[in-house]
This record gives sequence, C-alpha cells and structure tokens, in this order.
Amino acid sequence: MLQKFYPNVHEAVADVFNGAVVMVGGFGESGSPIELIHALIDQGARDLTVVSNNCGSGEVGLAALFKAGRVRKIICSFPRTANSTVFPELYRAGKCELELTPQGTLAERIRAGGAGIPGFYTPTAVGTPLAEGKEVRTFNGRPYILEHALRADFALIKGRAADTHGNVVYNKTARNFGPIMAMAAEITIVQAQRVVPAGEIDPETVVTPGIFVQRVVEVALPAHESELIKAGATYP
Amino acid sequence: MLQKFYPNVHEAVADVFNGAVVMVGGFGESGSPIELIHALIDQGARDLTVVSNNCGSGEVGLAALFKAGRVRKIICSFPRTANSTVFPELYRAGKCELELTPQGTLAERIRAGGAGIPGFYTPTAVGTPLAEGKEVRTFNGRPYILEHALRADFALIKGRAADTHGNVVYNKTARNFGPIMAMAAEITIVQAQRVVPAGEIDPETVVTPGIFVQRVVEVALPAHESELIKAGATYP
Amino acid sequence: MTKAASNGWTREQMAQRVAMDIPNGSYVNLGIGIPELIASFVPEDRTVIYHTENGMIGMGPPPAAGQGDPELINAGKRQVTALPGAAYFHHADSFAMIRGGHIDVSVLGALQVAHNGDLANWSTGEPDAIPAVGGAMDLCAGVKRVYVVTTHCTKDGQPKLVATCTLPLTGQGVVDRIYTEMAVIDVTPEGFRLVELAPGITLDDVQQRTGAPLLPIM
Amino acid sequence: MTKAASNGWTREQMAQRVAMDIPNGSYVNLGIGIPELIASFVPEDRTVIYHTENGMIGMGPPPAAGQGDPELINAGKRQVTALPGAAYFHHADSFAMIRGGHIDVSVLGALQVAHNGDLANWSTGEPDAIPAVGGAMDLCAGVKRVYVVTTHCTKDGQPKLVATCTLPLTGQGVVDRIYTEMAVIDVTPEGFRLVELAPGITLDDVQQRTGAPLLPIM
Repeated sequence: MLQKFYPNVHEAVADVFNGAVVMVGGFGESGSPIELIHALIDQGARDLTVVSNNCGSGEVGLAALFKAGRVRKIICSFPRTANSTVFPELYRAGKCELELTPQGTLAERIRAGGAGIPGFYTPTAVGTPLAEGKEVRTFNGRPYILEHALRADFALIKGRAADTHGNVVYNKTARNFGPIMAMAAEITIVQAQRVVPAGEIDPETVVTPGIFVQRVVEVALPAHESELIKAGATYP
Repeated sequence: MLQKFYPNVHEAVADVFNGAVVMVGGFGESGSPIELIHALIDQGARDLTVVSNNCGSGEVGLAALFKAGRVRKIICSFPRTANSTVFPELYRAGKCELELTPQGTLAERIRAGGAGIPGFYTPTAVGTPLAEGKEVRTFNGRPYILEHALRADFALIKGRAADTHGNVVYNKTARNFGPIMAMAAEITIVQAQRVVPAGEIDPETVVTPGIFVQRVVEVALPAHESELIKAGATYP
Repeated sequence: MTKAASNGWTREQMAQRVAMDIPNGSYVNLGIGIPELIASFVPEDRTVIYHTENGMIGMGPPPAAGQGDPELINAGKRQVTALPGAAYFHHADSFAMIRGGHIDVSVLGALQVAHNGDLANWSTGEPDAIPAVGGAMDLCAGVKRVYVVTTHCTKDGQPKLVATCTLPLTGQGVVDRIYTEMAVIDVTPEGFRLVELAPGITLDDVQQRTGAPLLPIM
Repeated sequence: MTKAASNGWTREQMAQRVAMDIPNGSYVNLGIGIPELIASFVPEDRTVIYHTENGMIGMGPPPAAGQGDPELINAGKRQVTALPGAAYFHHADSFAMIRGGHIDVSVLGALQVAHNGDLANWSTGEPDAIPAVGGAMDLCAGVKRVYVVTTHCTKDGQPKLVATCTLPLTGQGVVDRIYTEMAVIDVTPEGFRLVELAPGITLDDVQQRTGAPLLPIM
C-alpha cells in the first residue's frame, strides 16, 4: 500500500524544519494553498526561504506567513500587491530578503530543478538590472544569460482532485506553478478538494503524475483569499 | 476563422522543401504518423534532416522514407531495430549521417527548442563517447555537459483527436514525442483520428494547446506499422 | 501642449487603433491597463486568440456578475472566462509559449521607450519602491512583435519616447510599434518613424513632445 | 567453470532475487531482458510502480491475447497494460522523472561493470555495429539506485565484472548492485563486495570468474 494520504493539514506539514526552502503554488489567490499555509504558520517553522510568484494579499494565507515573521527570504517575480502592506514593510525594514526573478525564468528554474537540469540559458532579462552578475553567452549571434535551477525541501500545492497514487488534476488557471513545483521539491504536499481511489482519474488527463507527490490531504472546501480579505479576516 | 484544417495529408505536407529539418513523432510504431510520412514520400522532398527516436521498421512509414533515399541525416537515440535493414545498409554505405543522442537529451533538446532555451546542462552521457567535444561544467561539485536546442521546419505528429483551434489529445503511450515536437517546429502538422469543433475537448485535458499546431488533417483509420509489416507491405 | 492631448485619441480609441493592427489568427498577450481594452475592439471577422501568462489560451471576457470563478483569472488577477477551444497549462509551458516565439503580439504599457527599441516599464527607479517585474521581461524577450500603448508623456509632461532610457530596462531593442494619444510610431533601424497621426495632431505637435528625432510618414 | 553456472540461479531466480530488494512504494524502471521478468516476482504485500520511459507510470503486465493496443507499449516496444492510478505523459516529462532523481530503482543489463561502478551496456565497440543508446545513459545519470542484472561472464567465458571497462561507457560510477547467476555483489568505495552467493557457489568460484578483487560478505 502506498501511504500518501494524511488525515489533516497539520500532520502533512509537521516536519517542515527551520531554514527549509518551501515552494508555494498559486498566482495571486488562484491556486494558493491557504489551508496548508495556515497549518505551516501554526506549526511554527521559521527562517524559511519561500519560492512563490507573489507575496500574498491582505493578512491571510501567504501574506500571513510573512506577517508572522517566518520568511527570511522570498524568491518571486511580483512582490507588489494593491492590498497588502505586509511584505513592503518587512522589506523596507530589512527583515526579509528578496530575490527578484522574471516570471518565466522563475518557472523555468523550478522546472529545471525538477528535471535534473542544473542550469540553462535564457534571453529574458539580457541587458537589464536582473542580468547583473550573470554569465552572458552568445548562441547564433544572440546574447543569453545563464540561470540556475531551483529546488525545495517542500512544496505546498492546491489541486482539484488527487488519487491514492498522488496523481493530481487542477482547477482552471489555479494550475499555474503547481505541476512544476511538485517536480522540484523533495516532499510535495497537495491539498485537494476531492481525494479519490486510484483509477478514478483518467490516465490521459492526469496533470501531475503521482511520482511527484509525496503527501495528499483533503481540504474539501478551501477558503478563497479574496473572500477572507473582504470579510476582514487575518491569520492567526 | 482559423484555417488549420487541411483536406488531406498531401496538401498538408505540400510545402516541405529539400533540405528541411523534419521532426517525426513516435516511439517505434506507437505514435508514428505513417500517413503523413507516406505523403511526404509521395511529395518528393529530399536531403531531409529527420529528428525522431528511431529509424523505422520493415519498409513502411519512417523506414520507407529512408529506403526512398530522402534522408541525409538522422538525429535519434535508437537507430537499431530487429526487423529492418534499411537504415543499417544506408549507414554502412555512408549514405546517411547519424547524430546519436541519448533519449532524454533528445527529448530535452527538442523541448528547449520549443521553449526558447538555446542550451542547457545535463548529467547524461558525462564521461562517455557521446560527451566528446562537448563543454563540461561543474555545478555543486558534479560534472555536466552543455547540450544545444533542436528546432525544425516541420513536425509530423499523430493525435487521437484535434479541434479547430489545433488543440490535440493523444492515445496512451503514442503521446511520447508529439507534444514537444509540436513546440519545436515552425509548422506542426497533426494527423488526428477525429477532428472536432472547438469546445469539444475539455480545456483541462488538452495536451498540446493549439498555439503549437499549424495544420490538422483527419486520418480516421491510421495504419499500424506492425500490421503492415506482418502483411508484407512496402511503400510506395 | 494640453491642446494636443485633448485633440488626440481617447484610451478607447488607442485600444481600437491597436486592434486594427492585429491580424486574423493571431495569438496575443495583452498587458494590464489600456491593453486590456483591446480585445473588445477586434473586428468581428477576425479570430484573435488571447494568451494569459498565468496559464490559459483562449481567454474570454470577464464573467457576468456572480458567475466567475476566483481560480479563473488573467495576469492582472481579474476574473475572466474561457472560450470554446481554450486550454489550460502550467507556468513553464506558458512561458515556453512566450520565450519560444509562439505568441504573435504582446501589447505592453511603458514608462520609457528609446528610439532603438529599448523598453523600460517595470521600475520607476525610486529607492524605496518594491521591485516587481512579473512577466514583462519574458514577453519582451520572446514575443514576435512587441507593441507599446502609453500616454505620450508622463503626468508632469516629460517625454516617454526618448533618445536613451534613464529608467531600468525591461528589454533591449524589443519594441516594434508605439501607440499614444497623439500618434502611431514605429521603431525602425533609423529610429522613431511616424505611422499615423491622431485627428487634430501635427507632426510638429508630436515632435515637440518626443525626446528623440521623429521621422515623417514614409 | 560451467559447474558454477549450472549450480547458480536461473534467469527467473535472478529476477526474483532483485525483486526482494525493491522496497514497498518504489518507482521502478525495468530494462529489457531479464529485468522485465522482475515485476512478476514482487511480493504481494508490496506496491511497486513501474515507469516506462516512453511515457507511462503505473505500467501493468502484457495484455491478454487480442486485447492489446499497439499504442500502449513499453520501452522494449512490447504491448503492456495500464493499472489503476496510471498516468501518461510526454517524453520530456518522462525523462525529467529519470534525470531529476524521481525514479527509485533502475534495473539494467550490462556488457561490463567496473569495480568503481562504471557501466558499459550500449555498445559492443564493433566497428560495423549500428550505435544505439536509447535511454540507458539517462537512467544511469538520474535514477537513485542502479541495479545491474547480467550473466556473470560473456558467452566465451570472459568476466563482465572487471577492473576497468574496455567497452564504451554508459555512465561513470553509477552501478550500486549487481545480480548474476552466481552472486549478488555490491559496488562499494572499496570495490566489489559479495552480498550473497547462489546455492552451490563459493566465494572462490565467483572470484575466479570476476576480473577484479572481490571482498567477502561484510
């Protein structure tokens, strides 16, 4: 028997350690695994390096993890948000390090980490401040920069359904970083709205094959960040 | 209106030119677009560089393209086959050049070509004859070699179904190189068993998004290579 | 100077003017702001397919009130819909489309555009600003044609079309065409070249508010 | 010498011996030949999931006669089935699994294995041979544990376990454990070390047919 199912989000994140690198899926609220993030806040791990496209909104989910002072460094493409002052305040106070990387380079670095590719060349950011200090190399007369793979100790992902083998399908644009972060982490933890027996997901439609998923936990009715914020919620 | 549908395989390959680089999907007979290949033989383009995992079986499909003397160079991982002497004879006679590349490196080079990545580092083949002449670079204490992207003028792909937008789904392990070759070619031509209106393929289950596909042609009852060979068929 | 602006195109007219330049069958990525308006002006006899870098092609208009899904959004994080023929995919595949040259047109905003095609649109360079780049650099690097839609000048009247960008670059030599409330201007090997003037605007009006030489309509 | 071989394990017993070393929950890629036999010997209380590099995980046994699909095959191009929980994917994703260290065990054949773990299994080095490598180099480079199953010697009695591979390499220092008809042997930092002998075989028997020093069972 495969033992991928966890009874609740708390047990699923129990061994996240201080200093861990944690990838967090989502693009804005779409695909953000809020319940896993809140469980991580409860769990208490600190000095985390977080890899995620954004830094969260309001004071729930990812923004709440920052607010709780658990993030030492964030690797992301777009840390600005219209409705959160959490990250800007930490950043200006020098309490959180930022590694800014273009969104496509972020995605490709994560995929490379999952695919055993330590580095690759990309045309993105050539000649800009984000290329400073990076090796430039010419292929067919055009300059490219060398970028390095990203890997993580844990990935927190949100799915629509997952089966006992860890196969995952997603909901619409909530797919975003989920499949590639699942590839790049030692331990990938998926919160899924439905957990089903092996065989219920058509093998032609699996998006993340179970080999990339170590833990699955059912969160049948996940909160939506925008609704929590509208209701004035904070966490914890 | 998008104009991706072609009335038959002959019109779909009519503009393949002498000297073109042509990617051909399939792993053995699984996913091999035999009808498109036969149309290419009829069409007459020569001095082709073919990128495909194998060199075909018997004297039909891909093997028939070699037999017709149209292939100047093959880039593949496994040119040996138990039941075809076509490629070995050409190769030993010096009539066809071979660039042998490990299967995973072949796949990654094709994906890189489609993704705008000109080169990447891989651990595969380090210290072997297939690394000769390639740059070696150390990341985190381990040696890797630099590999270059592959692109093509045309890709010939076999799908299970395709819609008017060019979205494609595949049949089982016939998927293999199809999705990545579709990304890496200027003009991707898909033969699909069923051609359906936009909206019939669930957007969650699309494997190759239509942006990677320029032409679709219906081949409702594609031949299977093994059955043709069993029947003693040759082409033309 | 204010006269020129008031006689020029509105935001909607600018968007409409861009829409005229998008050929049938194009795959298009629209940035946030004025570019978002373009989709509603594409002529009905053209099929244009919209890509959003957060993982969809075949994006449709915003949903009717109460019909949306908070997990079906565009790159500006607003709710959208999926048209028949749409497809979802992950971020690495989405940026493979961008970086790999599969998108035909990207329409972006700008802080500055130089006459060699350099674009600055991600950082105001202010010391306390939170740097944020998103997908802008990837779009610049990979999309076949990069169009910029922008006001001709900054709020305090400084030209945005300049000889050399002073703000941090998004990409080098990447812009093909610029649409402002005053004119449509191409970036050519010889520099800025006027393509079309808005009603009531003259070449001199535009040149006065442009920070680099402007070649006449060819 | 022939006595040793005849007293040793059969092909099926070799496969069965490998199967004992595959832990519950493993993701496994089986090469062509003897490795293909392993799946039928995995104890019933273990769940082992098979990956085939041509794009499936959750591979099952061959189909009943007439029930197969010529497009559902394994890396050896033979028809197989898909078990509940299977998934199909394209070649780049399949080799991301291999290269990225997601496969736990790969079982391969060999022409030669050196006592430093070097493996040669893709080229006989004959001048007129058609070179063909397939996925062997990727499996060596990326899979967590690489097991080799092979006859102890070549058909003409030459050791396959050697001090230095003379044939073209597939990978450097990649082999973890070797299963032959005579013994199970680990590749350790100190060289070959005996793990287990087949019935009727002695350490001396194995050493005589091995081209490098063989350390005793630890």
